[in-house]
Amino acid sequence: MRTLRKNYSEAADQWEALQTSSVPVLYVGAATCGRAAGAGEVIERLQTEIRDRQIAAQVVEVGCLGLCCLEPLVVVHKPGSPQVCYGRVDTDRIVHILDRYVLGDDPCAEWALGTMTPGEVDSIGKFSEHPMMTGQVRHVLRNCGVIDPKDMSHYLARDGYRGFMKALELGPDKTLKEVKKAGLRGRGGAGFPTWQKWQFCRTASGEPKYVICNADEGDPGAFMDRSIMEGDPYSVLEGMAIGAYVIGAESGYIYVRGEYPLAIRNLSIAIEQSRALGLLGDNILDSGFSFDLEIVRGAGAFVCGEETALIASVQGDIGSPRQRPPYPAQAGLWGKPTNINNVETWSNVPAIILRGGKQFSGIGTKQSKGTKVFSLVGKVRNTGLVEVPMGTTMREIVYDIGGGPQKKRTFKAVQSGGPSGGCIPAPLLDLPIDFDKLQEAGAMMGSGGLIVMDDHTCMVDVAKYFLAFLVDESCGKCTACREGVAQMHNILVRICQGEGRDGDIELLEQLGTYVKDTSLCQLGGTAPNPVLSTLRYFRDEYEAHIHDKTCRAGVCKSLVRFAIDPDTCKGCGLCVRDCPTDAISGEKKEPHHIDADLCVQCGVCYEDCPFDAVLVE
Amino acid sequence: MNVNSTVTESLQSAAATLLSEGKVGVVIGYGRDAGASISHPMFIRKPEDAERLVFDDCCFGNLAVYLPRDKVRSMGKIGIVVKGCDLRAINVLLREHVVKRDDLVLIGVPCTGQGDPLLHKCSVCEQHNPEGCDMVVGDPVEQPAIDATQRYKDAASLDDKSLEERWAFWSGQLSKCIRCYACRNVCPLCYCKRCITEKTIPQWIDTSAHLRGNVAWNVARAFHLTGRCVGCGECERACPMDIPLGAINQKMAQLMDEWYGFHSGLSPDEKAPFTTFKVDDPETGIL
Amino acid sequence: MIQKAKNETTDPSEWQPRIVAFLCNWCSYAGADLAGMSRLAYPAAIKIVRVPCSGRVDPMFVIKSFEQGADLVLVSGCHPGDCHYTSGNYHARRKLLAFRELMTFFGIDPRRFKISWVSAAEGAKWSNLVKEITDEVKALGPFETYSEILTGETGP
Amino acid sequence: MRSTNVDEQTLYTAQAGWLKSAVDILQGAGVDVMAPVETEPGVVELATVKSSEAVTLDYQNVRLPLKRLFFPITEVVLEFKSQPEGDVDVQSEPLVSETEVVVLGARPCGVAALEALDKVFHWDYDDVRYSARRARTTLISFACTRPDAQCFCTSVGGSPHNTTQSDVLVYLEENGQALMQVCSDKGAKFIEQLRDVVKPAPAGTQPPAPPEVKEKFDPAKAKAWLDEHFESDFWTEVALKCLGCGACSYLCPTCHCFDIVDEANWQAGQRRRNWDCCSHPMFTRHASGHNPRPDQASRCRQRIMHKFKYFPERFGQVACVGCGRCVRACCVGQNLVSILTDIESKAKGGDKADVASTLN
Amino acid sequence: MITLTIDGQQVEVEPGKTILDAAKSLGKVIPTLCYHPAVPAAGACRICVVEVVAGDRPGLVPACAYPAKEGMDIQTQSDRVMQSRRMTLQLLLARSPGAEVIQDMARDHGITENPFPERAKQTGDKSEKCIMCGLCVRLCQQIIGASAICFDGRGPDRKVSTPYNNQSDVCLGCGACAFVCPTGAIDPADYSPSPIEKIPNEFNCGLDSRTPIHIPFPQAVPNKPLIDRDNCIRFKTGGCGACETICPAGAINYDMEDEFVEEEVGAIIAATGYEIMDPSIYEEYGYGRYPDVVTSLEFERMVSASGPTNGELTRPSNGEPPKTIVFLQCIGSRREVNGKPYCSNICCMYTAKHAILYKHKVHDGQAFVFFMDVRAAGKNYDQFVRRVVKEQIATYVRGRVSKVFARGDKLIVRGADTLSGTQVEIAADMVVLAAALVPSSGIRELSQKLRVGFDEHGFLLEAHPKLRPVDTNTAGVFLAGCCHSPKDIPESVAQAGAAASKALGLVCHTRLSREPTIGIVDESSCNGCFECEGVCAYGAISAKELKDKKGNTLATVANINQGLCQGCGACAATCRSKSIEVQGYRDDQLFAAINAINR
Repeated sequence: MRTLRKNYSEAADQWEALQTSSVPVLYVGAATCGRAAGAGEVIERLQTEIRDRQIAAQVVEVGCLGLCCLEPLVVVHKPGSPQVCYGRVDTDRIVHILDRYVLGDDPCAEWALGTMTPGEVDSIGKFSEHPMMTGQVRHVLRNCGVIDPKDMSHYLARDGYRGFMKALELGPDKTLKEVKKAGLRGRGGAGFPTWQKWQFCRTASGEPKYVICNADEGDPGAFMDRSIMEGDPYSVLEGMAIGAYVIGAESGYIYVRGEYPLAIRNLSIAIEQSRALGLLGDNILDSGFSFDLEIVRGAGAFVCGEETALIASVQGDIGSPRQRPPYPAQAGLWGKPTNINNVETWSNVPAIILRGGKQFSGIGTKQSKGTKVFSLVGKVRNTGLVEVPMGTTMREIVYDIGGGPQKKRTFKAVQSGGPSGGCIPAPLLDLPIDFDKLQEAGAMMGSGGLIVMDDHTCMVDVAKYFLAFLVDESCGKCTACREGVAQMHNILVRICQGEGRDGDIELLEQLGTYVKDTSLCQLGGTAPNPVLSTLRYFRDEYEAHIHDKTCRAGVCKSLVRFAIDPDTCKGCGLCVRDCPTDAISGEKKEPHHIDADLCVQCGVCYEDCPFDAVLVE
Repeated sequence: MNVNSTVTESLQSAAATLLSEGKVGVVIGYGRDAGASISHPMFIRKPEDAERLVFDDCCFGNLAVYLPRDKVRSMGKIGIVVKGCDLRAINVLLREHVVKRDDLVLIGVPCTGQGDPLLHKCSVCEQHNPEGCDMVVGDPVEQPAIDATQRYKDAASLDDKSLEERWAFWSGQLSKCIRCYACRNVCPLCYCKRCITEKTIPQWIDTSAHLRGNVAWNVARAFHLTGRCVGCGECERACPMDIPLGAINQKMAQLMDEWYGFHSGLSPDEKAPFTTFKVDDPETGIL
Repeated sequence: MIQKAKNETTDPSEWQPRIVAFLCNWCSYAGADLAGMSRLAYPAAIKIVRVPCSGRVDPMFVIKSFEQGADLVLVSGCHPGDCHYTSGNYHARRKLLAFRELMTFFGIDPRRFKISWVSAAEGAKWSNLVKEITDEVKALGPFETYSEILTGETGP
Repeated sequence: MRSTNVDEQTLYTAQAGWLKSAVDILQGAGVDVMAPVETEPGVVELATVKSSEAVTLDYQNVRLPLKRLFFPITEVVLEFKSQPEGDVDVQSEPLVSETEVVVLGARPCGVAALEALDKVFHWDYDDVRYSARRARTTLISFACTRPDAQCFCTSVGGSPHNTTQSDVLVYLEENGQALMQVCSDKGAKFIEQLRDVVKPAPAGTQPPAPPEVKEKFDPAKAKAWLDEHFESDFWTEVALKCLGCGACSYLCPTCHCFDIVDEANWQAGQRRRNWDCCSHPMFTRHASGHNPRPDQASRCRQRIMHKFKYFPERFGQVACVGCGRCVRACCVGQNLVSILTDIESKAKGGDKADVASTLN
Repeated sequence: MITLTIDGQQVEVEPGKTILDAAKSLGKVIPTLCYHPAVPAAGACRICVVEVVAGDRPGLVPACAYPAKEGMDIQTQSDRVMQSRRMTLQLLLARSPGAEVIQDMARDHGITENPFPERAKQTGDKSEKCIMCGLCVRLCQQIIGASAICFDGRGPDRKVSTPYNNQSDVCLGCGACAFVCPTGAIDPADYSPSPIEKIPNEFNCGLDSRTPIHIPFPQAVPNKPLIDRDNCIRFKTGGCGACETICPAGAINYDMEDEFVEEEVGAIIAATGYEIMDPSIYEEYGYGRYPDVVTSLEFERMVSASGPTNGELTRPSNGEPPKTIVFLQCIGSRREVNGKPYCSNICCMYTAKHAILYKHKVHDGQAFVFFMDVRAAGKNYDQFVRRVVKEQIATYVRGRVSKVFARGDKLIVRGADTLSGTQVEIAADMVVLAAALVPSSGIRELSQKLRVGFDEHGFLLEAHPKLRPVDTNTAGVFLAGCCHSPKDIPESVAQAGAAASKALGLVCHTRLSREPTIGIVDESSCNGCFECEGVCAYGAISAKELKDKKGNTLATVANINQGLCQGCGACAATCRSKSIEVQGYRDDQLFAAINAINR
């Protein structure tokens, strides 16, 4: 077996050279999230500056570090100094940083988030001690934002593909054992033990076999997979190669939604480079094992995240799920045994093999091992990608990492698991997060989306929102999902419009149970979750909507009248400025007044008021 | 008399060869006596006698008539000189299993016609060069295009008459019949061991030469030759009372031609019209 | 001499033709039988000779009938395709039609020889047919052509 | 009915137009007149005439032999009829009508043949019909003026001017006149009837010399061979090409074989005597199926033997008058004369088989 | 084998079978909509859900698509199941208010009201029938292989469509989609470029349609399906093959060819039955013009429980029960001009029966019978008809009908009541024509093959109407039933019994006695020309060599096989030398017969 020693040493040299570069190196988070925040312009400006001013500095585009609320992020590594991470770096700030820190000695501590490598710079604290980073264990995301995802030597230098090579040495049985030892469970939502899944497929009869990476990340507010693919595509490929080796598959597909062009680009480059190195293709490293990969772009159907629908889509059919069994492990792609795992799962695998399952299983709870990457969004101060060990409580995530609700709002609930998941109310904030606990609470891990909601969030509206999404995304194949979810949505719409009637709640519960029970696939099977879990914890909100025709959160416009509390109003005029219909009037420093005739209940004032003087009546 | 010397010479040598090689026991051909008005049938059994064979324009006889005869058959394999027209009779005999092809060596003679003036049958003959013979002596002759409308002219001239006129004609002609049966006996196809006229118990045909018997006989004769007669004309030539029997045969041949497209004796494999049928055969005049 | 029968002495107006009819056993004979059973009357001038099949009829039977003084001869069989013996009537059709032509050629009145197809179910057709041909032969009168030669006195 | 004595012969001359007068006179006397008539182109037969205009004198010989007038091709012998009670009423055909018949223009050979027939029909049984017909018939022969190559009357004791059995022999002259030689009483009667146009010939009148007919064989010599050669390959050879068609016999003036048939139905019938022919296989076939003359050789032999051996032995003359009809009629070129000359040469030169082969 | 429990009953099924299969084998009925045995199951409609109680992941699973597993405990009627079904039906009702099958099912499931608003309120289409079960799409793609139709849109907007909503060029026009559609929602005519021709179900007089593969009729022998190749997609295009896919016995074989089966038999019984004449030639009765004018045979099918309407009697025009019905007798029968002069024999009786059946179906209906005279000559027949008259099951009107015409949605039957001498008019909902019985088509060909005569109407002829009514003139061929003449069942059964015993009487002997009428060859005169062989229809003539004592062949003559010869005499007529005589029809016998004219 070839060992690629030369390649590794070269990679190590390159990495070392980068780390010990004689010129400053600027790492810019250029994942999609960063670009959305302006990283592209920053890079452009940076390069222009460097070129025009002939600054001796190097720019490296890296993936996402996960601090979305602070994007764009730039890490500056001056020779002899630790790496310093800066947040919210716009085109102005980067020039300042260049001038002040790169060319000067002022580390711009006011923008710095922390130092990322040992050593001290001024008063800048450690990046790992940044509130958003404390409590995180970057296992999956270890390379994200650190390496150049287009440069394979970075990956190799950080022990890339060593897990795969180890697997090839161990042989499939032992490799599988390691996965089993690790206790890795699928990160796509259901949490099925990965080793077992592999085992099924491995022992299933039928040739050839396939492995598929489910990268059809469709939950609103979830972007873990995207970040991984953009920031560390190699780990996905390596994980798949290991899985394929265990299962006995010779080809694999990565089903990426078409909305992720950067992920597709980076994956494609990674595949090309891996092939070039002989890590994909025929007779990999003379081991006798052959494996290659192909990227399939999905057309953005949520349901295609369901594995049978995904397979149908890969086959070129309409992405509709089919009844299981047979499971894909028996009859999947082209009717052959197929193993599907999601991006994060695959990405977990190389480290498990390289470092041993034991190391992995040392993290987490009894039933849920390792870490989980969450995308923390919603009414919370720090949003972004967080990777925490299983068993971390929701409170830790929301309050410690997320920084708690914004303004002076009160936390209301966190929606976990995306549209198919459920909400976890404040009383359950101390729930340690793992697959089973979330399930018990009526939510689910899902792929890891966490949406934080505060007292300005109407739970009925939230349920309506998610159901509207699901109605749209239902494939329409089975009656339960197609009709049932639509009817549930109808009822929610009705309720939100103040037309709720007695029995609607019961009907929703009935329907919800029915849809859950009767649907063909897990899209339908989990679709009622937003309704059922909000009903479970916020039944009073429903009742208020139906009986009192009020929406306390002030969201459901038909049920809301806004008024300004003259006692609290300071007359700051913020609301006047933002009101789209000029319904608010009042002298500065005097309590303002809302003209109910003009008010369209948009709620902007309610959201804007720094003094919470806008009341919902 | 107009001896065809080329044919005659080849014929003689062919016959001599056949006989000397033992391929045949007899060669039936024509000979000519001095002063005779016709060339008569001749049976050659020795090679040296072959030089007596001739072929000229007076070889009227249809030698096929001898083929069914026991005496001739007992001589061994038969070499027979055949004109195209004679061959048709032989084809019928073959078709009717009277002779076996293997028992025959057919010595074809190209023939431009017999008689001076030419016999009618020769003027409408399309078999100047006999086909399907074992050998042909002499050079092929030109086959002139025939005037098909003349083929049945004797019958046609009578067809033009009214029913009464025809009866007048035929009752007169048939009244002459003396029931010598020469017509039958010279016919190569009248090989019956027992002619219908010889059948008693019951008596099919009155043998007396009164018109009743004569009509019955001639009707029977004509009918038994329908679809079989090859038009060699020997019956008419033999009739001592000069009854125009050929016209009758022509009439029936014409019918077979028109109704079934059938010409007798063109092949030994043909099916006689009265031994076969088509579902859509002509059916006019049936109630 | 062969008897010239009663015809000669009879008053022409009361003259009854003699018709010989050869009927196949399965169709025409049964058809005639049906006519009888159905009480369909038809002229008695017709004398039926039953034969197994029209194909059994040798055309010389026709001559024989004329010789016996028939004024008209009829041969009747099954309709084409219906022959009890598959094809007897097809053979009969060829022979008898050719024979009629031969008769015609000799000047023997073909109207004296009829061929018909009458099925076992066609009692009425039979009855009508006999009526028609009887009427026709009555109009034609005695078969002079043949009665003249019946005596056998003509000849060379 | 032998011919009258030559010594008593009387010659008469008939003036031109005598034939017309003769027909008219005989008609007037109620006599059936038969004379040569051209019945169809080139064919002359004896036929009843009402006037002399129908008569032709331009003929070599009539097609059918004269015998048919006395021995018809077919004749009713008797008639029978069933009676109501089941009896059968049998009637002999009324004998031949007694109407007198005068035949004008028979040829001497044909008439001479009657000599042989007379013997047969008066042999062991007197054939009444034949006799009656003979009795009522007066035969006025016309001397033969143009014998042809097939004629051989002289070989069998005849001549173009043979008077045997003729009642009158007429020598036609080119100017329409004729010389008549009365040969019998009937002839005399005929002359008497024609007395207005026929006058006794001037004394010394002699009949003209007959045209030459070459004598081709000697029947006596032939008979000598025949006497010895009932069994001979010669017959096989002779018969080889013979088709047995019977034309020779039917046209032969002396052949007299006949067949008796009954033609009847359930009501009535006739017994008939019809010409027959020993050349036909059926002629001798027994009811058992056995045929004593099973092949054409035996039948051909019979014909020769009968004419030239059996008949002379029985009746003292050959049954052949040399008219040549058989030679002319044969469609395969069989020639009685050459058969007999072959036989004669055989008789002379011993029994040499190869001689016969020339007959082929 | 897999053992599982369904509703407490154990059942064994082969691996690969579904719960539905297992339930079926127990005779349990689980409602289905999107399921068709010919099409791979999709489990889309969810109506067939059953509850897995134990033995697998508990919960509701679709019976049609869920494989049976060892040890499964299944409940098909549990509360959970029934709630689910009811909910499914309510949802489908809202979705597809026009689907009758859903309405019926909902009724059967005790659903009286629906909490869900009809979607039709949005679409405005109350007649929506499609329940999006996708059976048609799956069939077209997976079975027919045409992929002419597909789904368009997602979720509630899903609809069955063609690519780009255009006419589908790949549509074969087979109509299979319409055939399998549980709700009758799809009409291929909407998108097919080729006309859709339904295959009329012959047995039901074309009142409904059938599939290319079909069992001809319920009592068919053998009771097995056959493929109508002219209509089968497989034979037309090479596609489909559904029947082969689903046939558990593997009995479908497209390569089988029709074959001629040759059997040597000793007797043949013709029992080809009858058809009824097409009464549309009589314009006055309006058959073919008015859908509510039907023939008696059509009526028979309509009231049959196995008929096209499952025994429900409705007017073809509007599906309402006919409150007034008029039966017309002697349509075409007993009609000299332009009809059949014979009596069809069975119409009087079946019309009386039909009147009774009608009353069973439409209790408050009124039946009239127009008749010429009632012919009820059979055991208990007259009593039967009298009962119909006496119990006023039908009103018998003696007379003929002159015209049937439409007025509004009624058919006016105008006829004469000859007993009262008045003209009557009846406003009827349905008119039943007792059309004349005629022999089955093809009887002519059959008769020619059997060499049996037939009468002017095509009925096969018996050998003798009184003495041999079962025999034919061809030995060994017998008649039974309506191929001989119109007959009712007892008569047909009696004749069939007689025919069977006649046939048995023939074949039970070791020797066959036959007519002595056969041909005999006179070997002494036979020429051996074998012209006789050419005319012999039976191949009875062969060559025979005559030999002398030494074994030399003297002659080859014809020889007639006495077993084969039927005695037609064609050979005798053909023989020129008159060497063949037919015994019983010898020449001398015939001549004697000819001679008899002189008597």
